[in-house]
Amino acid sequence: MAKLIGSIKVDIQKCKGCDLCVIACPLDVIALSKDANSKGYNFAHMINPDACNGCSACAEVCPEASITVYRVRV
Amino acid sequence: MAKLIGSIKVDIQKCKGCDLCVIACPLDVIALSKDANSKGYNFAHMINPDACNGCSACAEVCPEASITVYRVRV
Amino acid sequence: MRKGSEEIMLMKGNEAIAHAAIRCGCDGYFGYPITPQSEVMETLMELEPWNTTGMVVLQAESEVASINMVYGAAGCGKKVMTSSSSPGVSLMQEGISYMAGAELPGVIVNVMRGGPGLGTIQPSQADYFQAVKGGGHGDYKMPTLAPASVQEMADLTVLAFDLAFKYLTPTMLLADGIIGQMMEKVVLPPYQPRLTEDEIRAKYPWATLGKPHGKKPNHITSLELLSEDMENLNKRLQARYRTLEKEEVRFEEIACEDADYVFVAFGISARVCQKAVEIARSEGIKAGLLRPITLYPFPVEKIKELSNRVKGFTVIELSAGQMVEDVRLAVNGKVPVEFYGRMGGVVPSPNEAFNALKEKLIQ
Amino acid sequence: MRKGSEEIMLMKGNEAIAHAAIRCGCDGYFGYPITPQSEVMETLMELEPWNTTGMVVLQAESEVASINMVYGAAGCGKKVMTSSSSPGVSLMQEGISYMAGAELPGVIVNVMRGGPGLGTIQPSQADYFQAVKGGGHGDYKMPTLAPASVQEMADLTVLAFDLAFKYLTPTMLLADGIIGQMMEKVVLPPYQPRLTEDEIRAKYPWATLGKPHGKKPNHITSLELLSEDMENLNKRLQARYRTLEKEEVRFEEIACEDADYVFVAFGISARVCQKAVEIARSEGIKAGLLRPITLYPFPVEKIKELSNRVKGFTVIELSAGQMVEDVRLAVNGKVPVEFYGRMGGVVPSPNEAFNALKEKLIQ
Amino acid sequence: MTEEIIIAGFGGQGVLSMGKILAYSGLVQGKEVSWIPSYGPEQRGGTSNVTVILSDDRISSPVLNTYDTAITLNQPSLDRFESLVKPGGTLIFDGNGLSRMPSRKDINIYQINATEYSISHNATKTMNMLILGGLLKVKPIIEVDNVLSGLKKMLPERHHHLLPMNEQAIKAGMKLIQVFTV
Amino acid sequence: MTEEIIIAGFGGQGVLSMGKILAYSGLVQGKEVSWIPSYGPEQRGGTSNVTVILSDDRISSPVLNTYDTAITLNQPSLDRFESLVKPGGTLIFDGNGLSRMPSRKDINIYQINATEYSISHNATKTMNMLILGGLLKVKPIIEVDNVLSGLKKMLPERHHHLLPMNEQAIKAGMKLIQVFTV
Amino acid sequence: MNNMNITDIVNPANLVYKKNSVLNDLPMHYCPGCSHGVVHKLLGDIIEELNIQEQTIGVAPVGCAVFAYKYLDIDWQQAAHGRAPALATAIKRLLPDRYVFTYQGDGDLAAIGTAETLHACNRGENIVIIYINNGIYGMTGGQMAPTTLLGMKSTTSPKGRMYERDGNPLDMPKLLAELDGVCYVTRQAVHTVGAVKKCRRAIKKAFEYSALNKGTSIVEVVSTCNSGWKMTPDFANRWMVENMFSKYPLGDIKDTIQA
Amino acid sequence: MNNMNITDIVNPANLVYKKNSVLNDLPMHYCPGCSHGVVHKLLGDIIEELNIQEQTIGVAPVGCAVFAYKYLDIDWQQAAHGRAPALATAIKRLLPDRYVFTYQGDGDLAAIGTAETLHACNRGENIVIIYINNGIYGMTGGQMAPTTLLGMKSTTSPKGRMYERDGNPLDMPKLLAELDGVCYVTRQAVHTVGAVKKCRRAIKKAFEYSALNKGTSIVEVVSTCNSGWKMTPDFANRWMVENMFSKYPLGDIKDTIQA
Ligand SMILES: Cc1ncc(C[n+]2csc(CCOP(=O)(O)OP(=O)(O)O)c2C)c(N)n1
Ligand SMILES: Cc1ncc(C[n+]2csc(CCOP(=O)(O)OP(=O)(O)O)c2C)c(N)n1
Ligand code: SF4
Ligand code: SF4
Ligand code: SF4
Ligand code: SF4
Ligand code: SF4
Ligand code: SF4
Ligand SMILES: [Mg+2]
Ligand SMILES: [Mg+2]
Repeated sequence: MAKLIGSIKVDIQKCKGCDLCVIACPLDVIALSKDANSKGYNFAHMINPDACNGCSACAEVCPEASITVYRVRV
Repeated sequence: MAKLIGSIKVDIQKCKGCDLCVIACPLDVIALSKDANSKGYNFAHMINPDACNGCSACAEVCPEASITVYRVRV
Repeated sequence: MRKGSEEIMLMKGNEAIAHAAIRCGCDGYFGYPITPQSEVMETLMELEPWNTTGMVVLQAESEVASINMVYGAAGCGKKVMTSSSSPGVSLMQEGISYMAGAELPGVIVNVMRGGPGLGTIQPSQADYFQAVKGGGHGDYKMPTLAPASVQEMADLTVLAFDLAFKYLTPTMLLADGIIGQMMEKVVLPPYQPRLTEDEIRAKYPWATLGKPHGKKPNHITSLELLSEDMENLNKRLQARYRTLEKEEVRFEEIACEDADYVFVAFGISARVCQKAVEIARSEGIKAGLLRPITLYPFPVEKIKELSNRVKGFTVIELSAGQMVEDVRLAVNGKVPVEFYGRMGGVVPSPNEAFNALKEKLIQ
Repeated sequence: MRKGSEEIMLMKGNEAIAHAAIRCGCDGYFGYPITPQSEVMETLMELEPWNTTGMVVLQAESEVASINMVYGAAGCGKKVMTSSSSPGVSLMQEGISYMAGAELPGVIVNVMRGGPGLGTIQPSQADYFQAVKGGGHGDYKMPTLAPASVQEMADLTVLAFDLAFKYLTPTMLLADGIIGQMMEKVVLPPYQPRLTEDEIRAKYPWATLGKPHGKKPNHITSLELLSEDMENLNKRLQARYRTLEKEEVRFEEIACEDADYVFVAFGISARVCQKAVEIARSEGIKAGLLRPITLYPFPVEKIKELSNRVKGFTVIELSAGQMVEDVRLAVNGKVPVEFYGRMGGVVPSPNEAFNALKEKLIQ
Repeated sequence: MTEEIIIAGFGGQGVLSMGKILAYSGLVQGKEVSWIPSYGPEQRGGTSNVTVILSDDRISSPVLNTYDTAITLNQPSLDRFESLVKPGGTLIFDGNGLSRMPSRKDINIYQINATEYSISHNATKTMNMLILGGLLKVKPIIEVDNVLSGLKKMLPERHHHLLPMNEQAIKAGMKLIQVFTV
Repeated sequence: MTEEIIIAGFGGQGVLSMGKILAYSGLVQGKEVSWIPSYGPEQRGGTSNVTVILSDDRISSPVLNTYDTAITLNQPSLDRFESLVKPGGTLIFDGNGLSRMPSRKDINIYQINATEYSISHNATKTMNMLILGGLLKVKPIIEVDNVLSGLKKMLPERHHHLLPMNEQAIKAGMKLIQVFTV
Repeated sequence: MNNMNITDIVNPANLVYKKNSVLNDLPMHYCPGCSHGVVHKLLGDIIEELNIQEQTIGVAPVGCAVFAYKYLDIDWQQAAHGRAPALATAIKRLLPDRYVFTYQGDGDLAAIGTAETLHACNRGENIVIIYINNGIYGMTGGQMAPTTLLGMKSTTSPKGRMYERDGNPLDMPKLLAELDGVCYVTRQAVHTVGAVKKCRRAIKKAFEYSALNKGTSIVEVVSTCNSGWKMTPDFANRWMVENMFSKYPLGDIKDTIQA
Repeated sequence: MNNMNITDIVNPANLVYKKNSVLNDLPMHYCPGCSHGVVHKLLGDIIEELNIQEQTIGVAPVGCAVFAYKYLDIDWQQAAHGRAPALATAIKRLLPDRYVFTYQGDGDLAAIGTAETLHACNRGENIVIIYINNGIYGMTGGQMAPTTLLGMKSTTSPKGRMYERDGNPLDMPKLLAELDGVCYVTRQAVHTVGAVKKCRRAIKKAFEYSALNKGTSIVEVVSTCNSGWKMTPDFANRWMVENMFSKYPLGDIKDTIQA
């Protein structure tokens, strides 16, 4: 069976750490980082990159359009 | 059989000769006079006073409230 | 300015505005009825310019809507106008301030009536302050033209558009009920075609017509987050006002060369004073009349100059005294400046004006 | 004025207005949010005066609605107010003119921000002309009070109501963003009970509370069909304005007794100038400050008097120069009147004010 | 030459259009003209008036306090304007329904019973032309031909067939007008 | 004595309330006080600052161009206000996330790593009290008791149980602050 | 023939209809046959009948009825164009036991006053709104109103209202009836005796409801403006029946109290 | 585990979601998690998809979205508070082949701009109205809006909106749907992936319809204002689902084109 594997790229300077992508991700790929960006926001990053299937849920709900999603069928 | 007989009094200075009472009267009691009041209006008056039954239709529709109606049952 | 057929017509001042607007290539009119100027829109609706020049004429739901429609259309580089009378113009003050802040051209006609409040529909000049000092909020100035005849209702409509676009500013035609309602002879301005979109893009590159490919988008706005930026916008505006004050002052002098006493009056009051000058001269008093055509920019230099050679000024207005302050500021104490006015819609007679001169200034 | 508990509190200028209104027996507030004054309504909603004094507080759908609610309530002899900031106050101009024409008391607070247009929310004083010359149509004047501290935000709110009812006129509290937003110490005015209906009927027999049996009805209106009648209304108003000008001028003089040079400034600018006076004195320049508290009526006589003994005036405003015209009108050419201003929300520093004095006037 | 005229009457009496015809006629005759109506709600049911100035020179003030000629078509108008005629000037009044007649001795007064005439001749539409005729009779400021051209200018094409009727009315008015002696 | 202070940082860092506590404390201590916030949308996500003046005399201008003391809680604030400290004045900064350190030599500079401390001690709510403690250590303009009374005045009754915690934070801040040498 | 002569009949004892005492004797400035007069009369009737002359405060519009305050012997305020509901809101809030009503034209209520009207209704102010819909701006000389019918001529639609330019006629009461704050909306007319009587009852109900503090009551009166329409009063009435009533059908639109 | 590493995947060839090109790179000034950002993104998506970037003119409101013009790379005008529909009316009348849309908050559209909105819709202006209903005045710090729910707290209703004082929340799109001039009214949200996708389709439809000259299209987006509501973005979303949707149910309200 073909499997979808994905990955996201977060523009961490634009991210405001709103947590909405974290909640939207069905596979718990994302979390907010302990580090802050130059605006003081704890940005989103993948904590579980291997689980990502590139479904784009996180990107769809991101208010800052700061997530780019990639996906390959393997 | 009891009969209703009526009469109206027109305040000819307030009357503006709009003709609405003339049209409203079911018994063709009223007409506009050839004479004009001090504002230049041809005021309403009874031309057929005996026909009036005091139904008040004329008074109800008069925009100037210039008609008073009297009625007796005889 | 006058070309083409020089047909002399007879019409109301309000009608002349409508005709002149169509002829000078106006793109749109947005307005709401109010006496004594409803004939402006009525004439436009009668003339149906959408069938000829393509001009849009729309009755808005209010004066607030009208002025904001003018804002929107002006933002597209279009030549647009509205007209109203005093209470309606008060409702436009926010919009006018926005236009000033966004540097948008547009013509606002105020055919003034007696105030304050609902007042009367009779003629007045008591919105002078509102027009020239700033009825809306913030530091802005608005070129303000004061027609004194039906001919000028037409001519100054054209000029108002020219100034509006030259200085990117809302511009006011400040008339009064009489000039709006009276009929006089008029030769209408020649037809000018409306600008094409390409012409607009070329002349007014700031216009929002849709952003061309690869170019930066245009933004019509009066907002700045940082006060420093907002101050810069204000400095730009103030610089423009200084140019206006230098270049665009217009007035008419009548019998001022040898005058000992000068009336200062605009609009219908100037017409009244013109007769008062005749009366004065017939009584051997050397009177003259200075009639500001631009109320802003005000003929400050002219008055300064006159104040060096006349014995005094009499200002006649249909108000409690508004323009007289600008006369006093210009005269700066050199000679007496007296005032006579009637209020609430009453128009003084030429005799009254003459008496004011005689009693307040000469005796 | 101060009685009762003299508790010293710390609060924002906007909050002080709300507290003062409740305490002086205000019957109603109608307003629409806008920065930098939203705390006025917010504080009222927090304080819930309807549970204590019975005061009504209502958020309206717009500033146009607010001012017309004020009109309606004022017509019933009630002590009512609204507050807004520059763009919102522009929208009230028709309503204010109506109140003036209908001779209705009421308080309008304008916590000015930088214009024109949407501008900035930073402090400004560029609505001076709008307030004192007449932003609305027609010949009216509006008592205009300029608080320069949080304490005055409270005190002048009370005074504004007093003037409004004494002269039957809309009255403006003209503050700026800083005075509205800053916290300072304040002693709030003592509680005054709201008037009962019987008291209103006795004091304000014109109020529309329902026509008592056998009496003539009351009409609140600004309409007159005949210009002669409208002129009479205007004459009545003008007479009242002359009284105001005679009786109600208020100002503060700081170090003017021996001054060679006098700053004229109001509101936050006056606070800045006060420090500039200190700087000047420390450099051996005899500077003083005249701070108009009433912008209308303007302290004309005081300035005339000063102009006989000082070498010049420097006017500092958060605008392109508005009050300076009134200073010039009062000085009438006797000594130089110089101006320095910042625009669009920028506040000059004491040093800038001092330099303006030194460079423009003294050198 | 300058002629300053006020015409006043009830709203419905065609006062404004009478003034307009006069103004258009003046235009045709090459004069400077000005026409100022009383405007506004007082027209509604109330009285209405119009000031017309015809002049060979540029008209300075279109606003006047006294008139060379006053034409009054009802009592309130007569009461208001009789006193505003310049000494030596002219007053023309319609006698219909008057309870008080004019009384000045220093002006020329003419009566024209145009209302009565036009009702009895079933020609109320041309009543104002009657009066105009009367005016031109006693004050021939405009040539009748120019009045007709003026009327033509003013009326939409579709009403031009009415012109002969109006010419007749002018002529009738010239006959109808009478000197009135106080 | 007059002390003119600016406090600046991100919107969420409690800058305004720190200023408020200072102002209330001044009130308790019988001083004249003024407190001016930066207000408006720049607060949203952006930086925010507050000017506090404490004085024994009537305060003339509450608007200042230079300050006796600046407290900066992030890079933009440090960049903006370092230069506005009067020569000989005081700068207190939180070192969290800074890429450029203060560099003036004519003022007294102190570092207080309140952000770091409060995160590691799970006490972000009292971070501003830490800094206040630091300020009072190097500039004892207000007595600590008066700060606590000021806080009490400012807080609604239901929050008064938090006072001891705040007192502790002040004391911790007094220890945390360090001289910073350029 | 009867055996009484007129002077016998014209006798206080036989009086069956007379002008109510709330309507003043001043002649009204309206054009002959204008519906405003009839509605004024009905308001006077109701105020007299409910005996609330001393508790009633009217708010007059800008429009032909601007002088309404001269004709009904009660306290009145004259509002800026379109703002009557804002005035009435404040009056009623400050004097909750008074009867407060606005009297507005279609230009006043449905054009410039849209926001004030809608929001007073949405807040459920306990006031009465009398809405005279004559499909035109009467006062200013017959310009198009939001209510002007398609094809109907006015001075600003000399060839008739056009959908493409001007949109469809606006039925505000129908919209307002959707608001929870509104308890009673009815559409009436005054062109016949029957209509006048119904309209009187509707106005009475509206005043009675407004005392119940259940929200706003709106009585629309579809009216004629014979001057603006350039018709005789009688013809205007007939034109109204034939043309206005299909767009503005008479009858109750909402009644949450009775229902 | 798969046998690709991240750098293999993160490769233009594998791109499935990226920011559209109409949305600028400028960071937006909105609070973290604010719905405005999502709607801006969707507008950019649609303008890109329909390839109308050069024909589109936006009108920004006064409200938190006042700076919308900084974020979408098209021509924009910034309107006075509430007046965006008046601007859009004039723009569209003068440039009938352009796509003109307003972007308005609930204070802007449903309070101060009531009249301009209602009349633009009644005239059937061929524009799109994007209506962000977050039940509060975000920009000015969280005051009550006409749309604020009963009991909902705001800085001007600190104990919650009260029916007696403030009336019921106002559902403008429902009212506007009654007008003949309006062809499409829909209510959407952007709190979940599904909602975002639906909302994108609705906005696309509205733009497409506006080119048909069949009247006004309105897309309401029921939104959160986590700052004004004083909630985290996630909690605000959940609160919205539980509380806002019953008063403002999602879905199409009117569609005269499809129907
Ligand atoms: C702010 C303002 N705008 C316009 C006017 C002019 N005006 C007076 S009445 C009116 C409309 C009247 O129409 P309507 O409300 O339908 O009343 P009607 O006269 O038909 O009874 C207008 C536009 C005004 N007085 N004030
Ligand atoms: C005439 C005017 N009144 C008031 C304001 C202040 N103001 C700015 S935005 C706003 C309301 C914003 O609320 P909303 O429209 O719901 O937009 P949001 O910020 O919630 O997106 C107000 C009242 C203004 N700028 N102009
Ligand atoms: S949704 Fe976007 S802004 Fe929010 S945390 Fe995720 S990446 Fe950051
Ligand atoms: S693309 Fe899907 S699976 Fe991957 S992080 Fe985003 S939401 Fe999670
Ligand atoms: S009372 Fe009846 S019958 Fe008599 S005149 Fe009037 S309508 Fe006619
Ligand atoms: S209805 Fe009244 S005003 Fe009209 S004609 Fe009859 S009496 Fe006269
Ligand atoms: S213009 Fe129309 S509404 Fe006004 S009074 Fe005349 S008929 Fe009535
Ligand atoms: S205040 Fe509310 S609407 Fe405004 S940006 Fe923040 S969350 Fe969004
Ligand atoms: Mg009407
Ligand atoms: Mg909102």
